[in-house]
Amino acid sequence: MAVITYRQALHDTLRAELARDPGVFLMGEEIGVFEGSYKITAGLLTEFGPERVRDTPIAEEGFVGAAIGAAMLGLRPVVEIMTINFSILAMDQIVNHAAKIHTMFGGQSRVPIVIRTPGGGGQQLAATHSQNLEVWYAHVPGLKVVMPSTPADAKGLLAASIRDDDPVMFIEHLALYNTKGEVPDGDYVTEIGKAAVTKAGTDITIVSYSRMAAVALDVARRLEEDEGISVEVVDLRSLRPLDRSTILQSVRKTGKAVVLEEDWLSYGVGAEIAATIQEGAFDYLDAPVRRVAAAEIPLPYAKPLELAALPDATALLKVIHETLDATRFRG
Amino acid sequence: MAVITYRQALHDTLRAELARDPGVFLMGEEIGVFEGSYKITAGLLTEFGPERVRDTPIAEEGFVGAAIGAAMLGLRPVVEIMTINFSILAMDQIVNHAAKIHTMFGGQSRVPIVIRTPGGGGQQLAATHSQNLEVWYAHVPGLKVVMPSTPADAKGLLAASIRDDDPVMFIEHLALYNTKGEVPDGDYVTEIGKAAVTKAGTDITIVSYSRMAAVALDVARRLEEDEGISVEVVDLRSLRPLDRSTILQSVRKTGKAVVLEEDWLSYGVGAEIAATIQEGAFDYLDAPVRRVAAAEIPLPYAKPLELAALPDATALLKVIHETLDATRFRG
Amino acid sequence: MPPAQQKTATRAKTSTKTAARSAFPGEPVERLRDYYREMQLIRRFEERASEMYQRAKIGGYCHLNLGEEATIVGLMDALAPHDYLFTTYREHGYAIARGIEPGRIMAELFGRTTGVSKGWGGSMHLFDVEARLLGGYGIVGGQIPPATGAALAIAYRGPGGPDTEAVVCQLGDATTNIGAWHESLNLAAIWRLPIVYVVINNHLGMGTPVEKAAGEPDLYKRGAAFRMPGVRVDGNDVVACREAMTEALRLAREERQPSILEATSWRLRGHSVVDPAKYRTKEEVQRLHDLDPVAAFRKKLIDTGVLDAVEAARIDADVEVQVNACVEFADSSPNPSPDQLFAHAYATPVANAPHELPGDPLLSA
Amino acid sequence: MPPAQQKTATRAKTSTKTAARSAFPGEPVERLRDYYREMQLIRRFEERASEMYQRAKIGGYCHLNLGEEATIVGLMDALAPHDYLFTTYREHGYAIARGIEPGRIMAELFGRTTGVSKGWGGSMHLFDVEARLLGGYGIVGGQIPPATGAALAIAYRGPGGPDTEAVVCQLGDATTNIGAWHESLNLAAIWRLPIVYVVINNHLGMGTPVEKAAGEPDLYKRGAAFRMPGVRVDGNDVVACREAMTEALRLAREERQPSILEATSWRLRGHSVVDPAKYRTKEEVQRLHDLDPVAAFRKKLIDTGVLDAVEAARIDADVEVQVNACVEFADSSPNPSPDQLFAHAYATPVANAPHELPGDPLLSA
Ligand SMILES: Cc1ncc(C[n+]2csc(CCOP(=O)(O)OP(=O)(O)O)c2C)c(N)n1
Ligand SMILES: Cc1ncc(C[n+]2csc(CCOP(=O)(O)OP(=O)(O)O)c2C)c(N)n1
Ligand SMILES: [Mg+2]
Ligand SMILES: [Mg+2]
Repeated sequence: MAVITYRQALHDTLRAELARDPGVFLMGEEIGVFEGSYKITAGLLTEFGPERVRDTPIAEEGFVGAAIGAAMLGLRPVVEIMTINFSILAMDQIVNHAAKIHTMFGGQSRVPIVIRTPGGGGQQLAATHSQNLEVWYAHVPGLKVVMPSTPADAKGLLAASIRDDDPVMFIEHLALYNTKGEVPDGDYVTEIGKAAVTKAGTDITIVSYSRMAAVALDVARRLEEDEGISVEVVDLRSLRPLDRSTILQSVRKTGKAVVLEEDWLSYGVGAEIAATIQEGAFDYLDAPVRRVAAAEIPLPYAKPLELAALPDATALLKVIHETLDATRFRG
Repeated sequence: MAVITYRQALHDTLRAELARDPGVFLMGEEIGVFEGSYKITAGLLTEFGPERVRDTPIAEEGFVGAAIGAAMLGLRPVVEIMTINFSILAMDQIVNHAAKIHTMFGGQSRVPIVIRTPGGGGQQLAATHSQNLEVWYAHVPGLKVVMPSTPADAKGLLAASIRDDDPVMFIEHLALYNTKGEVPDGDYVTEIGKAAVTKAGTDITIVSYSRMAAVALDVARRLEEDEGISVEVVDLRSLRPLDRSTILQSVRKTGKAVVLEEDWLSYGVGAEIAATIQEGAFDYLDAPVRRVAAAEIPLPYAKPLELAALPDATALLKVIHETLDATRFRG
Repeated sequence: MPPAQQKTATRAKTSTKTAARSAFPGEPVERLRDYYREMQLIRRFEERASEMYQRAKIGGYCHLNLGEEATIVGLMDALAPHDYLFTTYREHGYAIARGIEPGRIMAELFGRTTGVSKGWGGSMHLFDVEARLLGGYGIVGGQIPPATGAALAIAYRGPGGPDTEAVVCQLGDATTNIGAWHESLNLAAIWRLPIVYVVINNHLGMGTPVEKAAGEPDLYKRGAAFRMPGVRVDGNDVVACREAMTEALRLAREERQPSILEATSWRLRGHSVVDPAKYRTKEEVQRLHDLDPVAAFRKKLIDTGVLDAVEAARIDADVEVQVNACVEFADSSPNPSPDQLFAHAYATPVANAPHELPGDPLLSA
Repeated sequence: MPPAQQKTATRAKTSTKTAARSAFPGEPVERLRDYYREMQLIRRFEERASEMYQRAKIGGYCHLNLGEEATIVGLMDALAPHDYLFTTYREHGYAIARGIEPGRIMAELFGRTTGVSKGWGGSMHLFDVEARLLGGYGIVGGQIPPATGAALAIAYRGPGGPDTEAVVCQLGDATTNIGAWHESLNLAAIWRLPIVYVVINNHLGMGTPVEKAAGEPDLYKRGAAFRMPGVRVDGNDVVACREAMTEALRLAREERQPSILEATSWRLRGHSVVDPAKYRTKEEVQRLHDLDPVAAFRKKLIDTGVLDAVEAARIDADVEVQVNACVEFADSSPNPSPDQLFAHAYATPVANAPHELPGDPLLSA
């Protein structure tokens, strides 16, 4: 086990998959000569050449669609869309084509494509460059949607996504690239469609994913140390398919749940989690499932406004305490 | 009060608004010479001329964006996108531009644009032409999203949307165009952001919107007549903003709720409704909030498969009974 | 080659060859007759489809190739079996011309399990792996990026040459105004991909004429923004269409030079079977009737002695029998059963994949 | 016209006019000095912005106009006050050249309430109603359809003429490969809209050269797909830029003929302030240094006697004072307060509009 960054884990996995399978190739804006906006592909052009590390013009709809066609002929394109905000321009190809082709043609074709793209706010990139749009993709049958929160899952889920024969939205987070963690050596694949209990606990469950899952884990540890509250943390990892049983198992044990998500509250990922819990663990719930999410406003540039709009540890702590108090819980 | 179709109500309102305000104009594919794919704009080209009833090339991103620019200069474009499935191609202009411009520029600009587009399945239009994507738009701050289920609301909400200074997604339903209902004469405006209780009841609440709200109302009446069960029906009408208090008021009274929606279950509109209810009416709920939604699969063409995938009155009845039984309710 | 064609190939008569030779230099009479038979087959298939739609055997949207028969037969005859084809939703004729058993196409329109897409796609979404028809697509412009990507896959696998694969991407005139077209042509140009973009210019979108929608109505010139060559051909001339496509494919295969091929024709009926085309004048309708490419080709073959009236009538009768058989095959084929709803959900099985029906509880076993 | 310019306008000396006249036929020396002052102002503003970014006074993305000063000053001088301007995220210089008080621009970069967008937009999203700068936009190509629509609104309101409004839509070379560009140009062409698409060809996307990204690297020719005329001008020649834009605007105003104007220049630094531009060779960097349009123009003005070294130095000193004032103004301006988070949520108030902060219960009062 080596301790490396989330960025390094992604880079190493791309490199390993390129070496393993000649049908795997990378496509995207500025991933070659420029080495990627966030340097995930640094050095790969030199190592694998322009056919396999292909710089594209700025044409998201065009090159994502091209990757789909290449995948239909049996190649395994791994596309980088610079940020999820730009994936909107490729959405017709992703949703009306990649997600439909296998089913709509009666199973005759497969679309083994991976779309890597980072989301997330908090870097003062303002309203159009800070969005968390994963719930849109999570809603679409035919897609698989994964969002690793640790370097290990970044490696394991990326390998699984590249080897999967369905279109996978592999959603990263700008603020995770420099985070570090232990990563298993060698070939390491994480099953798509399974959530992870990243910390066991008995008093309350926090359900989260991506960067917020890291925040949740941190808060959980603090609560245990400082206040002796035993918090269980569920990291969804996969939004489609959604691992409902792992969530419900945890809440049936703790009887209380809070969702921490970075997207906008209404119709966000947390809505599905809360809806799932109240249906699947109704008789076990001691208090309503609360959601800690972003304020519903296009994210402002100015730092004080951005900070006010985004969820954080403080807001999570507040809601955990309110939830415990609602059940007259004494830690 | 005249009894007219949903189509007629839309047509008459567009005509009235064109006559009322010279700044209002229509744009879209085949809305003029062809009179609209669904004939909502029939006759308007002849009456108002090509400047105000403007046929566009097939370029959703381009002409929706053009409408946004025209709106920034003070005009009030009403854009028709032939079906919501094609709105995906304009999504960058809708979400990254129309929804952001007012807030991102510190309130200096307004985007009074209405985007009319029908969604819905059930006509054997297959996977790419039968989607219900409203939840994507409902998730986006800066937009207003309305979905009338009756001819009266079609009139009242369309007038309100055209006179509103924010971008409004006005989502219609293919299967509603020929439905009839009473429509108030003269100038009639329905407030955006308010749900309607279309039938009062005391035993259980059905929350729905668009075509499914009509199905819900029908089922509610039958249950009352046939089984003496008193069902309250809440028609959301507006998905953003969402009228949570009207939903909660109803459920606090009935203690039970079922959501009927035509979109895919996971991360659909119903998820937010269920999440809202369990948080806002937790102590009043006698049973979990169940959701009746579409099967999570790209919609097949063949009729037997399409029927199996879409929610209907039978599925709703089943879930209502299961919910009542769960609370040992005797009608 | 469709079974339909092989049949007549044997019936050639040398006596007629001379007259034919002058009208159709270098064309074997058998081939000309096969062209006629295939054009007639597409014509009658589409007319029966329209009938079946009226009788509610077919649902959804249904777009016909009426008026495009010569274009389709000519263009498709230039493709090698290993070439890939991507089309729009107006593709029944292309599927027939690619040699797919017409009964399986009609069955798809009927939504039956014996259909080319097993009833999942319907009229707009015909797909067949063996025929390398990689799909009809209903989103305008949607097929263009994937077709371009298929060409990228071919280029990824090796250099060009006379026997290499190529991609043909068919689209309509009004589709040249959408962004995906521009982005795709640019990719094909800078990456030198083996693809031919065939623009079927039937002069209308749904009701919008080309010159009202396109800043450059000479559509074959629109490749100028990418230094991509283009040619225009008379879509009512089956031989000219084949020749033009043959050259475009040669460019794609041997020089990896993508190009635009515009074929002009006239849509004989409405945009889809439900469109009465009220926006057309009586004169226009009459003019179109006179331009009917199938009738014109039939007459020319008889005038030049390639066919005599009896043979022509026999071909028509054979086609009639064949199309009736298609309808019977389709109508007697089974409907997919609801329990198959999730049969094609994912290519790679995955944990927790949803399989609930409307009204099922979450996590139904 | 920016206050910066008026100041020097008074200082003209007739003695220098003759020499200047030969080098800059017909150009009043005052104007040439004003051009230099404004180019220098943009230069120093950008250099200070870069500094402030390093000192964390500015966040997010920050793209500079270094190397594009002559282009911006020349192009913008051709606009009438009633013309509308839409730009990319690389727009500080345009805002300055439109006459917006530079302090308000720096304040926006600092995210302060006194900024042109009240701190909501930042570097990529400058907006000012009075100056008719209708926004900098961060989505590549995103500004093109709205700019086209602004031109549609002008056309909707009345016929063209010498004094009518027009729209200028600025974009980068790499942006000519995106679909929104194609769709918008087509709309402008078929509807004959009063707009000029100015392509700032700085020869690079982020690190990708034009010829690797564009099938037709002569970008001014890409209007061919819409029968739209285009011209290319040397972006380092301030007077040539003004002249070319003046003619393009005349076409737009008087003939309602949209057109493309390509201005070539060289990006002197990285794509944004955080890009070290490793992909550039030492030679390349040196070559760019020699091409610096501000230094070149300064030298030419001195060589031709439009400026003497003392005056030039005085202008530089004035600009230094002005830019320092910008930074002070920005730094001493207030930050927006969090309770203003929903101040600009909707233009028309609406029932049940969300106003919860993270962690608030639903329906917080
Ligand atoms: C993105 C998108 N926009 C609009 C439509 C609706 N539509 C279907 S066909 C069509 C006209 C296409 O005309 P053309 O490209 O000339 O092809 P033709 O139908 O004439 O063969 C339109 C507007 C669609 N299917 N997809
Ligand atoms: C739709 C979209 N795709 C990608 C990006 C990321 N991006 C920002 S600027 C840029 C390069 C643009 O180059 P060019 O158009 O030449 O303008 P320049 O930066 O050179 O002024 C890219 C790829 C974006 N902002 N939007
Ligand atoms: Mg056409
Ligand atoms: Mg550039």
